[in-house]
Amino acid sequence: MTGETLIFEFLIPVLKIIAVILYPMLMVIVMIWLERRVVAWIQGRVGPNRVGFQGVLQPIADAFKLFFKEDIIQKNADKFLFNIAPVLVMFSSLLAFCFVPLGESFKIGTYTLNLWIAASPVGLLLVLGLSSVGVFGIIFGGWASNSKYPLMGALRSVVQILSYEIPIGLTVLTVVFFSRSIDLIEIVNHQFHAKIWFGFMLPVSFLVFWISGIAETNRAPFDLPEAESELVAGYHTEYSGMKFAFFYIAEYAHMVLVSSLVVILFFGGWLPPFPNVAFLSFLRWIPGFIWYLIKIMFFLYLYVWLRATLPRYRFDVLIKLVWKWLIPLSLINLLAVAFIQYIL
Amino acid sequence: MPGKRTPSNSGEDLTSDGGRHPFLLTKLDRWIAWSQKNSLWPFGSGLACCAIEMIATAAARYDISRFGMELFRASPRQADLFIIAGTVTNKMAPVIRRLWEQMADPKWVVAMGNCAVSGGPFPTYSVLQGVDKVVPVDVYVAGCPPTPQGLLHGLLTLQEKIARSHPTKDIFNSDARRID
Amino acid sequence: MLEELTDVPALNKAYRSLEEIFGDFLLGVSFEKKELSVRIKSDGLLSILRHLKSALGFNALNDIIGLDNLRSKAEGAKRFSLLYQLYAFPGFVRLRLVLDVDENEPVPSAAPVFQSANWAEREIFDMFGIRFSGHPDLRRIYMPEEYEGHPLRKDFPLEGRSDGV
Amino acid sequence: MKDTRCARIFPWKGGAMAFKEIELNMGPQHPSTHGVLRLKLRVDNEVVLGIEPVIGYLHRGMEKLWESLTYTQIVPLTDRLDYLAAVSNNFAFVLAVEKLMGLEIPQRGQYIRVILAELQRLASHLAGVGFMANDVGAMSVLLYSFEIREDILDIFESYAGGRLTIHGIRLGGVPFDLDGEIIAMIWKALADIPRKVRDIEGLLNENRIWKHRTEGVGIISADQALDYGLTGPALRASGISWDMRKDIPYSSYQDFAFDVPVRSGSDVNDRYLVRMEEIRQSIRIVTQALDRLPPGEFQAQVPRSPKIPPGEVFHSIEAPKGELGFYIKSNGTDKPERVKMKSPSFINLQSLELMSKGNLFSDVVGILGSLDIVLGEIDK
Repeated sequence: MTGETLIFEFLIPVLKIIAVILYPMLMVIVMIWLERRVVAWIQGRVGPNRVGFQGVLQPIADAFKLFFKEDIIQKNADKFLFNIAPVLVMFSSLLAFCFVPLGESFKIGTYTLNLWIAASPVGLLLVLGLSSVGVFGIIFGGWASNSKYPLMGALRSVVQILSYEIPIGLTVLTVVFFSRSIDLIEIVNHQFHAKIWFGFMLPVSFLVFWISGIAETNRAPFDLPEAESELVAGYHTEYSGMKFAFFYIAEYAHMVLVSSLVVILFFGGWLPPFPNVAFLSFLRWIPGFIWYLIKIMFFLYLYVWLRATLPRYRFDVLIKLVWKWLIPLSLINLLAVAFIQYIL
Repeated sequence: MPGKRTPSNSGEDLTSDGGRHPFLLTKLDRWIAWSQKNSLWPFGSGLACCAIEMIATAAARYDISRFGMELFRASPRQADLFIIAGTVTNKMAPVIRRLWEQMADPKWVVAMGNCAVSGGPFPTYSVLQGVDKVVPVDVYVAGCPPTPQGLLHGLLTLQEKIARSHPTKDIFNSDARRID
Repeated sequence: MLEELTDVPALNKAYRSLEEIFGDFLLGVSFEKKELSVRIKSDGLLSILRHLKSALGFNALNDIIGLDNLRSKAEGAKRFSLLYQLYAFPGFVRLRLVLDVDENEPVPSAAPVFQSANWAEREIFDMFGIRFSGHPDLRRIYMPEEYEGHPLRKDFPLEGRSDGV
Repeated sequence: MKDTRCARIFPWKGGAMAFKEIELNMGPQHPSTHGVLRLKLRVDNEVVLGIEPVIGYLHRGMEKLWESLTYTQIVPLTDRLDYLAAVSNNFAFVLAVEKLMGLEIPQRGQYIRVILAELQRLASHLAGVGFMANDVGAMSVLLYSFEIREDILDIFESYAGGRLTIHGIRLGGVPFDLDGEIIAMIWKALADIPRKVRDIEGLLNENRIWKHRTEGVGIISADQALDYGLTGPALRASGISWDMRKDIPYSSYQDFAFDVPVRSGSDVNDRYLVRMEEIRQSIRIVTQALDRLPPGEFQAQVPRSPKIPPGEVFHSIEAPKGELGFYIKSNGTDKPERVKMKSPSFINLQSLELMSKGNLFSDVVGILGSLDIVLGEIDK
C-alpha cells in the first residue's frame, strides 16, 4: 500500500466520519451561542460575554458541566426506553448529516475530494426519513419518564410532527418535479444549470416547507412539546445531565439540518448568488462551502428571530393551520407545478 | 463515570490526604469547577417578593445572562442553582425540600432575602424561620428584598466558592455533599 | 327617623325594606363613618341575603370578615362576629350585615347565594373554626389539612403551638 | 361541559377514542403559576374539565401578626402583600387608619400619594402584562416591560431608597417631599413610557397568534363576574364600569380628569387591552398631578405611635389588581384589635375554574396571567 492510497483510501474517509460528527457539533455550539446573544440583543440585554472572547466558550462550559452532572433515572421509569430515547434523537439527526452535501467537490492533485460522505441517489428521502426517526426518541422519552408533563409533551409532539410531515413531503415533490432527481447533489446541480434557485421559482413551496420545517424542529412559535409555561419542560422534563444535553443538542442539530435542506432545495446550496449576472461573477471566487454556511446561518438567524418575537401557538390552532391551510395550499401548489411542468 | 456514584473506598484512595490530589485530578478539578461556575443554570422558582427582584436581575437592566446564568430551567432536574427567593412557609417547606432532592448533583442553594435567611419580619405560626432548616444553603443574600445588585453579588460569591471547590472529590466520594 | 340615620337614600330604602320584611331577625342598626351596619340573627341570614340580592340590588358580596371578641365581649355575649360586606351596582352603596356566633354554633353558608362567599367562608373556617352549614366544600384554605388550631383566635399564640415542620 | 370551541375540536369525546380523565398537578412550583399557587387540574387529553386552586403556600399569618404590632409598624408590612404594587397597599391601609382617626391630609401630601400610587399602577400593570405575555409564549415582552418598569423603580429608589417594597406612603402623608430632581425624573419617564408601551403593543395587539390565544378565551359574563365579586381590570373587561377612583373618589382623585376603560368582550385579550389603556390613563393622572402640585405641607401632624379611638372602619381603594380594602377594628390602644384585608386577587382567583372549563390546558396559563394575581395578597 503506498502512502498516497493510505491517505486517500483510508485516512480521508476516517477524517470525514469524524467531521460528520464534528461539523454538526460545531454548528450547534455556534448556534447556541448565537441564539443566546441574538435573543439577548433583541431583548436589549447583553448575553453571555464572560467565558472566552464575547462568551464564545459558553456552550462548551455548559456541555462540560452537563457531562459531569448526576444522571437521575426515576424509580418508576422504563429504564431501557428512558436511556435509548436521547440516543435515538441524537443518532438520527447526526446520521442524517452523512447524506447532506456540504459543498462541491474539488481536486487535490489527482484525488477528487467530495464534501459529502454518502452520495446516495435517494439522499433526499433518507434525510427526510432520518429526521423523522427522531420523533420516536421524543415519544419514548416522554412515555418512559412515567410522568404526566413529559407524556403530554410527547403526545403533542407526535401529532404535530406527523401532521407537518405531510406538507413537507408535498412541497419536496415540487422541487423533484423540476430537478428530476432526489439526489441532493443533483438538485443543487440542477439549480446551477437552470440558472435560478428553486426558491424563486417555487415561492409557495419554499414558504410551506420552511414553516413546516420550524414545526418539525419544535421551535417557537411551534414549541408546544416543550412549552415552558405550560408543560414545564415538555418531554425532557425528567432528563438530567448528559441525556438532557443530548436532547438539547439534537434539537439544535435538527435546526441546522432543516436549514441545510432549505438551502439545498430552494437556495442553491453552495452556489454563489446571481450565477447568471456576468458582472457579479467575482462572487464565484469565494468557496462554495462559505456561501453554503452563510445561507444556513441566515436561516438559523430567522429561527432565533421568530423565537424572540412570536407568542406560542395553541394546540388546536396549530393543527388547524396545517390541515386547513398548509396541506391544501401545498396540494394546490403541487397540482399547479405539475400542470406547468406538463405544459412546458 | 461522571455523576454515577462509585464505591466510596475507591474514592478515598484518590482523595484521601486532604488537598494533595493526583496531578490529573487537580487539573480536572480546575476544568470542572470552571465549567460549573460559568454555567450555573438557576431553577426558575419564585416564592414571594424576592422572586420579582430575581426576575429583574434576569431582565435587561441587570442581566445575569452575562455570566451564562439566564437559562432559567423550569425542571429541577436540569438546574444547578436553587435561588430560594422569598418566604418559605411551613406548608411550602416540604415542597422546597423535595424540589431540592429532585435536582441533580452538583447543586447549589442561594437563600435570597431575609425571609429565606431567617424568617425575616414574620415570626409567625406559619413561616419557616430560615430555609437552612430544610436545605443546605451555600450563599445567604440579605435584604427585604435584596436589590438585583445584591443578588448578583451573592451569585458572584457563589462562583468564587465553586472555583475553590474540588468537584472530583464530590464525584468519587459519595458522602461528600450528603447532609441529613 | 331613618333619614337622620343615614344620608344615602339607597341605604335608607334597604333598611326600611329589611325592617318591614325581616323585622324579627334584626337586632340593631348603626351608622358610623358613612357605613350602615345591621345586626341580624343567624337564622335569617340566607333569606335576608336573597332579598338584598334580588329585590334591593345588592348584587355583590364583597367580603366576609371574622372577629374574635374573646377579650372585649360582655359577659354572656357570643364569642365571634361575622361581618358581611355587600355592594350594590350601580350606585356603589355599601351595606354591612353583622352576625354574632358562638364557638360551636353553625352558620348557614352564603355560598348558594353569592359565589364569592365560597372561599371567604373557607378562610373563616380555617382561621376561626366557625362551621358553615350547607357549604359545598368546607376545608382549610391556608393551613395544611392536618393542622390543629385556628390561628386568628385570640387565644392562639402568634408563634404557633408546635414547631411546624 | 359547555359546548366550547375546544369541545367541537374533539368530536370523538365519549366515543371509542375517549381518553382517560387524568389529574394534573400544576404547582406549587410551576413556571407560570405566578408564585406558589397550586392548581389541581382534571384534564381529558388537553381539555380542562375542572380546576381546583390550592392556596396557602405563602400564608405568612400577616393578619395575626398585625394584631401584635402598632399601626405605624404595620404599614411597611403591607408592602409585602401585593409586592408588585407595594405603594397601593400602603395607601389602602393608611387611608383606613386615617379615616378612623378623622385625620385630614394636606393637599400636597394627597397629590404626592396619587402620583406614587399611579406610578405604582403603571409598574404593576406592566409587570402583569409582561408575565401574561410570557405565559402565552412571547418572552421578549416580559423583558421589554421590565425595562420600562425599571424607569419607575428608579424614581422610587431616588424617592424612598427602595425599589420594590418602598414604604412610600405613611400615616399622615408621605415621608418625603417631591423635589425638583425627582420631578424631572418622573417627567422624563412619562415622556418615554408611551413610546416603549407602543413597542409592546406592536408585538402583540395585531399579532394573529396572540389573537388566537386570547380572543374568546376565558370568558366571564358581567353577571357572573358580579356574582364572583370580581374587581379591577377583570371586571372592567366584562363591561362593568367600576373604578373606585371615579365612583367613590378618595385622596383628591376627583380633581383629575381620566377615563375608565371598559370593554365588553370579557376575554383574555380584553383584560390585556384594559390594562394597556389604564397605563395611558395613569400617565394622564400623573401629568395632571405634577402640573397642579399644590405648595405647602406634605405631612400632617401625627404622633409617632398614635392611639386610635375605638371604632371600626372599612376603606377600599382601586389597587392595580382590583378593589383593595382594609377593615380595621380598634380598641383604643396603639395596636389594632383586628385588621382584615380584602384582597382583590383572592376574589379574582375563584373565578378561574369558571373561565377555564372547557378550554384547552394551554389557555389556563393565559387566563391565569390575565387575572394578574399575586400570591402575596391571596395568602396574606
